[in-house]
Amino acid sequence: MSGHQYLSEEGFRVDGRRAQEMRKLDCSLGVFAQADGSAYVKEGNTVVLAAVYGPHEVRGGRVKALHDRAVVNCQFSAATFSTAERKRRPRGDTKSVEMTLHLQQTFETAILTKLYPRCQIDIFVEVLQADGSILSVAINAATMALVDAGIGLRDYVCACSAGVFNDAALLDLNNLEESQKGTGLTVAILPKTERIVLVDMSSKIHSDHVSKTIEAAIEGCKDIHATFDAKIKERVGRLAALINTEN
Amino acid sequence: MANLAVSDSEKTFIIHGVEDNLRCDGRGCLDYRHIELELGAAPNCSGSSHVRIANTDVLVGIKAEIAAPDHAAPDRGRIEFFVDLTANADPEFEGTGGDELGQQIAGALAEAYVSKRFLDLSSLCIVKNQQVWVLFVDILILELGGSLYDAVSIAVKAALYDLRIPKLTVSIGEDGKPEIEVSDDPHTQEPLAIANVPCFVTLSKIGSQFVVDVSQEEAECSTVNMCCAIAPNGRMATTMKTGVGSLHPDSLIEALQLAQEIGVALHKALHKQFVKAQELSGRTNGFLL
Amino acid sequence: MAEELRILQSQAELAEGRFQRKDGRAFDSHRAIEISKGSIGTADGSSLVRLGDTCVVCGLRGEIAEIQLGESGVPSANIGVEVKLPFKNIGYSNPSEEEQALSQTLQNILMSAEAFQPSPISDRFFWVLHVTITCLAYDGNLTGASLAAISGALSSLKLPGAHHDLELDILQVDDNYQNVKCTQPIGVGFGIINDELVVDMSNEETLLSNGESMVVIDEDDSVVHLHKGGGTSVDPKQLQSMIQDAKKHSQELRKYLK
Amino acid sequence: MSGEMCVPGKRICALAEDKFISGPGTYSQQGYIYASLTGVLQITKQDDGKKSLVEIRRPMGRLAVPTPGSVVTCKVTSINQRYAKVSILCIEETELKEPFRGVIRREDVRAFEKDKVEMVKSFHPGDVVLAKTLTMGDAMSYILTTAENELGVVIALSSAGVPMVPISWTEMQCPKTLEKEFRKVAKVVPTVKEL
Amino acid sequence: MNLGSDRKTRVAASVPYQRFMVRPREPEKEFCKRKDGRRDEELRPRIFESGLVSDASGSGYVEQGSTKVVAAVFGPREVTRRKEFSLKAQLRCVFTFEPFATPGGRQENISLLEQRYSSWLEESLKPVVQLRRYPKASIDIRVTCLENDGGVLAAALTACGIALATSGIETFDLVIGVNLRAHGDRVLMDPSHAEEDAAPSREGTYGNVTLGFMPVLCQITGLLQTGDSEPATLCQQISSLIKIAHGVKPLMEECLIDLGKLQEKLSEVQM
Repeated sequence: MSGHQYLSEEGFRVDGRRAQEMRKLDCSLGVFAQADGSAYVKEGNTVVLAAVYGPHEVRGGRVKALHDRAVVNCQFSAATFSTAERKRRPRGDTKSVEMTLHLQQTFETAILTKLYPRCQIDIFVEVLQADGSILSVAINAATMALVDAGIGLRDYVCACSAGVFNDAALLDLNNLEESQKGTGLTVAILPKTERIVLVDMSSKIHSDHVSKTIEAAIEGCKDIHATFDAKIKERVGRLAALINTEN
Repeated sequence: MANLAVSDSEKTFIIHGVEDNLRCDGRGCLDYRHIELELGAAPNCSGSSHVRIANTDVLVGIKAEIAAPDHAAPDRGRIEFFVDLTANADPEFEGTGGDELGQQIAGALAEAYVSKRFLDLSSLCIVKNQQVWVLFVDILILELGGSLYDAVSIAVKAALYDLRIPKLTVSIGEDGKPEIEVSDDPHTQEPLAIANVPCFVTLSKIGSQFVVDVSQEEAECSTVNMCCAIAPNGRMATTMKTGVGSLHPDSLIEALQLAQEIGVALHKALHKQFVKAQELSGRTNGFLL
Repeated sequence: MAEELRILQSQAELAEGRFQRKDGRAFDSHRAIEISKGSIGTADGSSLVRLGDTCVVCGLRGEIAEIQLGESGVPSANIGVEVKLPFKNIGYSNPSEEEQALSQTLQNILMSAEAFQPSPISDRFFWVLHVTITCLAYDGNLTGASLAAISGALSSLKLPGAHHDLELDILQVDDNYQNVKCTQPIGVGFGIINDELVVDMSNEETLLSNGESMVVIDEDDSVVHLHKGGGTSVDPKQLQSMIQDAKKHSQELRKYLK
Repeated sequence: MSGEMCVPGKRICALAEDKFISGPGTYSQQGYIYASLTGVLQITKQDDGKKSLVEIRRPMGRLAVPTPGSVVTCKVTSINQRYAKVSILCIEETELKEPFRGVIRREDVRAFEKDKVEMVKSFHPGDVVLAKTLTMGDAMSYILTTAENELGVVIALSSAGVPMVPISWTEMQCPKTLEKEFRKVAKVVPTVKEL
Repeated sequence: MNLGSDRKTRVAASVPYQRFMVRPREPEKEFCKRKDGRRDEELRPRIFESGLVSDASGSGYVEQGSTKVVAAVFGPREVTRRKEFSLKAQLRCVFTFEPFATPGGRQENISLLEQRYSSWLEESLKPVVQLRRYPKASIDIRVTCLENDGGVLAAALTACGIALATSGIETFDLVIGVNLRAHGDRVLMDPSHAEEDAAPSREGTYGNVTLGFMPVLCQITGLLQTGDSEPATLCQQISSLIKIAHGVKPLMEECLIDLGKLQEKLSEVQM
């Protein structure tokens, strides 16, 4: 398939979206009781579950502990049935290791690690269904789980993927669009300051289009931020109401 | 979490409660917790289910693939289990930490499903000696709240209930080799006969009583469990003793009989839930949202 | 740990120029060897060897491999050896360096002795022999004991007939088990302690001599492996007497094997 | 009954507090004393003449793990300013097949002037030390003490490689070079057997 | 065939010859007589030995028919794995098949079975050992099957029992492993490998039952049933297995007492 088929002349994408349209975003917080924080994020057909444990004592020997800040420990793992082809193992392959690294770097900047010296914060991300934009959904889910756990963050970290087809920037790529060579990138920003914490582009985009694509992705991130912010405010409001009735 | 600190006095409290047939959550010794069940939880699988028993949360996805059969059984399909204990359930499981327990559960499941009396896989044969359906049953454990074997086996049975395999037509091609055609029509998909599929019923001994569906806290109080795979007709596919304790033969007999009774009742209740869940399948967002 | 102290003591005695073997043997005397052959039914050939306190089980399995077309250079080996040392460390781990080294040595010896010479099945298929050595108890001269065990197992080796139907290109194996042509290498271990040539050393003696020499003799009295590693240096005369001694012993052991 | 060979699980006798006491190698459960080892049964009258101690003696010696209060023989593997690492070779009379790890902390070297202890003047790597188990320690090492007269270095080699002779409770001397070295020396009490 | 050769050892990649054997598929007939002419409840001759592995604290060797299993106990020794402090000893058990031990040549997925057997043995041995007497220590048991002709798990447990009893580690009781094969109305004690693997009977109960039993305390330490059964039948089978275990006990005691006497003599000589 060549590029133009991803965006029809009428301006529709394969799944019927417009170029700048995001997929339906759903999320819920505190889905598990045992974890200190957890979130379930569904973006189109990509479903990610994130759990946060901590801050707690550093596991596996105190050698790893840092005296002035927290250790952020991440794990990215995808269910063996999450993809169309069955995966042989859920984690440990190069892609998961790379994802783990991205998550770790992103959240080491986003979490106020100085608040938790000599501690460890675990972020475990589990992909239940993969339909493109896995990294951005994983980052979004992890952010929500961190908020749910009440861990100090500089700001939300919102991520969105974008790509270029026929000079037009598409937002929030699905699996089909992602599998097209030389298209996509993922951007994560801190929405308040609009500073970029992560750009991951492992494909080829013409240099003229790069900044345009990034800008489009940033717009997408802001959209996501608005949704999340509303969600969290609603949840906090509900919790506050509960506390009031208890008193 | 797998490692839970339960103090001695808490243990005593639980044991005394069990003796009076009253457990911390108000159940009797032989009552299950509420089982939440959802079919079709992973739409990109041939069959899937999501089961939640209090804190125990299990997601199962079955993918059917075509492959060569086993040497030993050329005219039967295969079923393979993989249990992934995610770090979401317990940070201990990070990396390869959960593999040992996962393999143990997968092994027990394989043992329970091995006989064709309980699950007849001959309907999964496409071309004898050459190609059969292989069912990859992938089990994801998202949260641990005790009674893992039971929850996993219920989820697997539910996923098998939800399983639809595309109908295939086999014709002999020009070169004399069979050719397989997959029908595109989703309505020609076939379900699998699961009427006799067993489920695990685990009875844990707390004090002198047997207790079913233990929570994590209760599991800390028991040293020995009888884990029986009971089919809907009351037959047993496999039985094993787990845990670090030992049992007197008399209490073993008691446990086996209890397991049979509970198992039969469980299957009846499950069947009703399956039918109900199927009606709702795909129409709800799932109970995580 | 007490072993550590005992060796210290022996070393002290050695420093004073006194050395005697703990079990009272003469320097050139071997420990009694006990071989039982063919006791494991599932293996194609097997034996159990007790040499003093060293105890070794050897099992053989025949397998079939295909000659690779277009493969240049060295032909692949038809004998594989796997050694398992006294199981101390528990857990699933890869073979230790020691195990790998001994496996390699034994494989080299067996290959150079051409120990396994079955008739080829066809132009395409040939037999491969897998040797597994499990050491149950270790008290010195493991190589010697392993070779004795392999020899014992080889003499009991029986493989079925295999036929390759060229027309239909079908490989078939019947159940007509027959003995296979094998040669049996016998190894003798030496050490030098206090300038004396000591044969068939126990573990303690091996530690004292810090170095073991190995002479392996073929069925037609040719030396197929000679190794002198570490320890005190030897003069050629001693080497000569080693070979003589090894020949004598291998003949005795061969009689016993039959 | 004494002298009989027992296997684990053998019911030896009824447990009567005033007559029989369950000793080493046995355990009591539900009113009976059972053997827990393979070995020879020994019933010895206690000093008070009433009670008898029931025990199983194993000809090959007992297996042991360090328990608080047991005297162990160990070898120093490394030292630093705060503690000495040792490997425990013997527990009481029992030779171990494999060593256990232990540490002697600076404050446990001697009973007085604890703050003036210098580790280098107490132990050297390679010394054989008699020590007492203080606590089970953490997951790795046992914590040992030498803060008694009878505890401390018993065998130490001088730089010439010769065992040194104690000359005071803080010093040892090499008989060859007459060089003196500092140690926390144990006062070895000769046992009856050696006399 | 998967071809090539191992790069390190240059051994040609090969497959067991058993793959190429033409075996006429036997019609599934009811077997009425056991191949070795035994009666249904008759056991195969068994040999118990101890002290084979000299480096270990204790070791046991069991021959049950031609099934051969060696077990060796190490410790109590230091825990090598970093684990939390525990007042009880950790018991670990590792079971392995020798590559030549299984009938029909090397098997591909044997490690899964090995792990299953390892954990079953571990759970069946934990009730036997007085773990509280060895705080912070670890007790390691290595079990190796030299030949599999049925009843490996039972033989392995018995071998572990002998190894523990000779090791000087304090236990509550002896432990004995026994097994049977159910086939319709028939119960075959101590089945051979062929009997264990036989096709299921057309109807009624079938399957293998392995039991670990402490004879004096009358406690079941391990149970594994597979196939198709029902509680009442299984209970009957268990009680007949218990009888068999009581029958095996004197043989085990004899083996242990012999070793004990030998050790006693040895220690007298050393004095």
